[in-house]
Amino acid sequence: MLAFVLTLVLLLLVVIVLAYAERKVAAFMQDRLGPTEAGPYGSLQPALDVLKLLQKEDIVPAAADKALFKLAPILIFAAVFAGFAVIPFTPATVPAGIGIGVFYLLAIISLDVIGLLMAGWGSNNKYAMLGAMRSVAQIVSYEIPAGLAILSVVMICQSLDFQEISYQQGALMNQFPGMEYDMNWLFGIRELGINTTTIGGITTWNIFRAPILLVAFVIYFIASLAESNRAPFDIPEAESELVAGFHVEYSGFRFAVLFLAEYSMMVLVSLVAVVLFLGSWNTPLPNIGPVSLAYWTSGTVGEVSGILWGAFWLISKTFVLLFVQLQLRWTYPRLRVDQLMHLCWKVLTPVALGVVLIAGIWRLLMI
Amino acid sequence: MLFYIFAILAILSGAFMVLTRNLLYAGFSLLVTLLSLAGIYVLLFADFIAVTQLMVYVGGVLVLILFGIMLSSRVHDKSVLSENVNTVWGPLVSGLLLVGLGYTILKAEIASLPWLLTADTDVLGPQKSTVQSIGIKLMTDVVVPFEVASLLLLIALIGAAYIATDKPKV
Amino acid sequence: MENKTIKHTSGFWYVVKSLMSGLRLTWQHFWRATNRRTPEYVSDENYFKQADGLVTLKYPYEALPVPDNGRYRLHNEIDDCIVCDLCAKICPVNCITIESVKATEEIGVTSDGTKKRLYAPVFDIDMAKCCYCGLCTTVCPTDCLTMTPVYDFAEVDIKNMIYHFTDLTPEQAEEKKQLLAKQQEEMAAAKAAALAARKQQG
Amino acid sequence: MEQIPLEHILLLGAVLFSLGILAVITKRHAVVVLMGIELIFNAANLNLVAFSRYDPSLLQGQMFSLFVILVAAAEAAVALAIVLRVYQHFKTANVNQIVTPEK
Repeated sequence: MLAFVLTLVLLLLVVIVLAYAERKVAAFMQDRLGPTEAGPYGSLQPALDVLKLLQKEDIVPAAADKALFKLAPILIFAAVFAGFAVIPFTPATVPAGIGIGVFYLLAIISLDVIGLLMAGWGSNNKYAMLGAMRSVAQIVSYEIPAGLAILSVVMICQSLDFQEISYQQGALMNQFPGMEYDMNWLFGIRELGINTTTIGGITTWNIFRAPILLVAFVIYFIASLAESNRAPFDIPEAESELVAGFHVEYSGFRFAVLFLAEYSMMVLVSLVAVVLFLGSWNTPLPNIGPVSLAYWTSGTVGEVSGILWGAFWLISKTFVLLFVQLQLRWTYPRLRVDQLMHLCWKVLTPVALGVVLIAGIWRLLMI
Repeated sequence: MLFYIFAILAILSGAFMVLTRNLLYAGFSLLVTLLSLAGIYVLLFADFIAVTQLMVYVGGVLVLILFGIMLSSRVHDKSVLSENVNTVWGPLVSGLLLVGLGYTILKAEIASLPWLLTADTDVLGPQKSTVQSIGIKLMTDVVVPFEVASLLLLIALIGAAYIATDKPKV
Repeated sequence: MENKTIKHTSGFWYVVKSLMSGLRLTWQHFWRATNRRTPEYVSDENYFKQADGLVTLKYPYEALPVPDNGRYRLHNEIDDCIVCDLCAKICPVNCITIESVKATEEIGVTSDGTKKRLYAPVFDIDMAKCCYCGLCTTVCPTDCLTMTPVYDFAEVDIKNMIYHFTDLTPEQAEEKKQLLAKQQEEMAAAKAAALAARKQQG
Repeated sequence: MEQIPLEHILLLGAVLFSLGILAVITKRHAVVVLMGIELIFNAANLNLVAFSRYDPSLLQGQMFSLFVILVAAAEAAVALAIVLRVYQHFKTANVNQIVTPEK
């Protein structure tokens, strides 16, 4: 219960910061100022936006399917929020450390799809319906390259547990129960004979200890943009053609929940990318001889220092990825539907299959 | 106890699925049934099966079904409503089935079967998960069914794509 | 113009390069966001040298200066107005309403020496209707109707967009009207008396 | 953890199975019939998983149910493709109205 509340509060904070960052980053990239009035540099703007949404009238269209319309935002948010349960935030804290976390995460995200269909149908609006259909088609399609990219990580790490994968990517590896004698080699190739187990830092991140995962990371990142309906894959809510996609009819509190779910999805996919590819809560600084930067910037597992350092690294890496998402939104034009499907099925999926194959071979080099 | 909550939820939503005339409601109540069954699988120490249930049924089959409903009914008239037929002997047959099955199950006194009493029920073992043993079994004992299943999936994929494609009229 | 054929290049590295160049562009703009445009007059030598950085001005606090001879809101200097009604006649959108009352004697002299013989109990300009053509200022014989550089005069109530320029209170206007009526009565009486006197003579 | 009595699980499976049969018999829309079949699959799966608890080293029930889920997915995909095709041809997905007119 405590984990639930903590995660929810943390998520709300991150989403509010993200909503502010989105407006500011968008403004700066377009040579504008962004919000300036509410609070210093407009920093209270997202909080006020939320307050405004909560005060607004909750409109349920007369022709809508009332039950489905009301249930959908809750289902969408619940599906996304359930995904956070398996994310390890620090070396010692993970809300629900289940052994098949990665698989669970992939499954729970697909629940989101049902909520989208529910919202689209319940609104009884052609734009909402079209938006929901597009959104679902897109998410279901892009789950495949994303799943294959994650699969290659799982093959390298030999685990479906997020926390175990996290420990493998740092100097604290041997402190995880069951991995006391495991070792990391430079680029994962044992033949090179360079042991990086105690060097840690960036040299043990997944994209570094098995460089093929860099390709997997790019594939996952592109697919995750599509899964969270972000530009340039935002055809489900293409303003110029569909008004707002599946959430056209929503207002007030329900819209706030949908908005929260959308931003939570962005945070979630970035968190997963960080945990699986970019070293999770591990520090990027390696130990160099007597200068043990990695240990100095990791704290002690289970103590306050370890929690703070872990959370700091995880959240800062996540925000770097989120910034890239925002930048992509203001850089690239929206893809057409056929281009979207072409990219998914004819480019990303075959490449991801190749990556899975190479990752399997790479794993053989690692032992 | 958690199991009974899930069981009641599954039965109620299953019953609602059968009783409701709205196809969409039937689909969404099937969702609740599938989710509560996934919960029961977790309670039965089958975490991998539970997540697979979520992944395949909820993320795949149910989405397909909902798409099927939406594509095979006109949105703006009442065709998401469907009539019931065989309202007399349908419930009769299934009721008789239920009574027969229930009678058999209760009469069989399964709990006192000798091989069940001696069976070891520590499924999870030290790894706290069935993933490892399922993975090993997929690559050893059941590798032939596994490969055949992948072939079946491929055939189903091609077949479904072929059937659903609009063929140019000759 | 030179007829250049567009070269369609493709290939993996070309795609990567073009994607990267897009990112570089937005990044550059983001990076230069510390610079801001300064609210400078167009004749300032810095005006055209601010290609980079944020272009937004926080309007109520900062604004680009307008020229001294800017022609926006109308203003009537009622002391100089001889209530000739020319502006109301030429106005293409009829936004000027003038009523006049003859004065009983000369009221005064405008700043350019014209004699004023009319009171203006009503001199209204509806700025909500005004199309800023400036015709009224050209025809004004005493140059009392001018356009000022004030451009920010938005109002919540559209009735406040009607500007009243008269210097008479309603009571004063009534008084002047009665004076005029009295004078005209007297004049009519005098006229009638004169007519009667002439008849007697003739 | 407390053991769930096996009978209760089997009874739940029986109830879901009869509900599935009921849906298949009484419903006229092809997709709902398909949903009833899915319910029957799930009832069977539940039994398999329940018995698999007593087979910790082999997990045969879980393996079997894994394949059942897999086959159900394949079956649903093909069945829905057929339903769509039928709908395009007959302009209805009602199983009772799908009759080829005799010439």
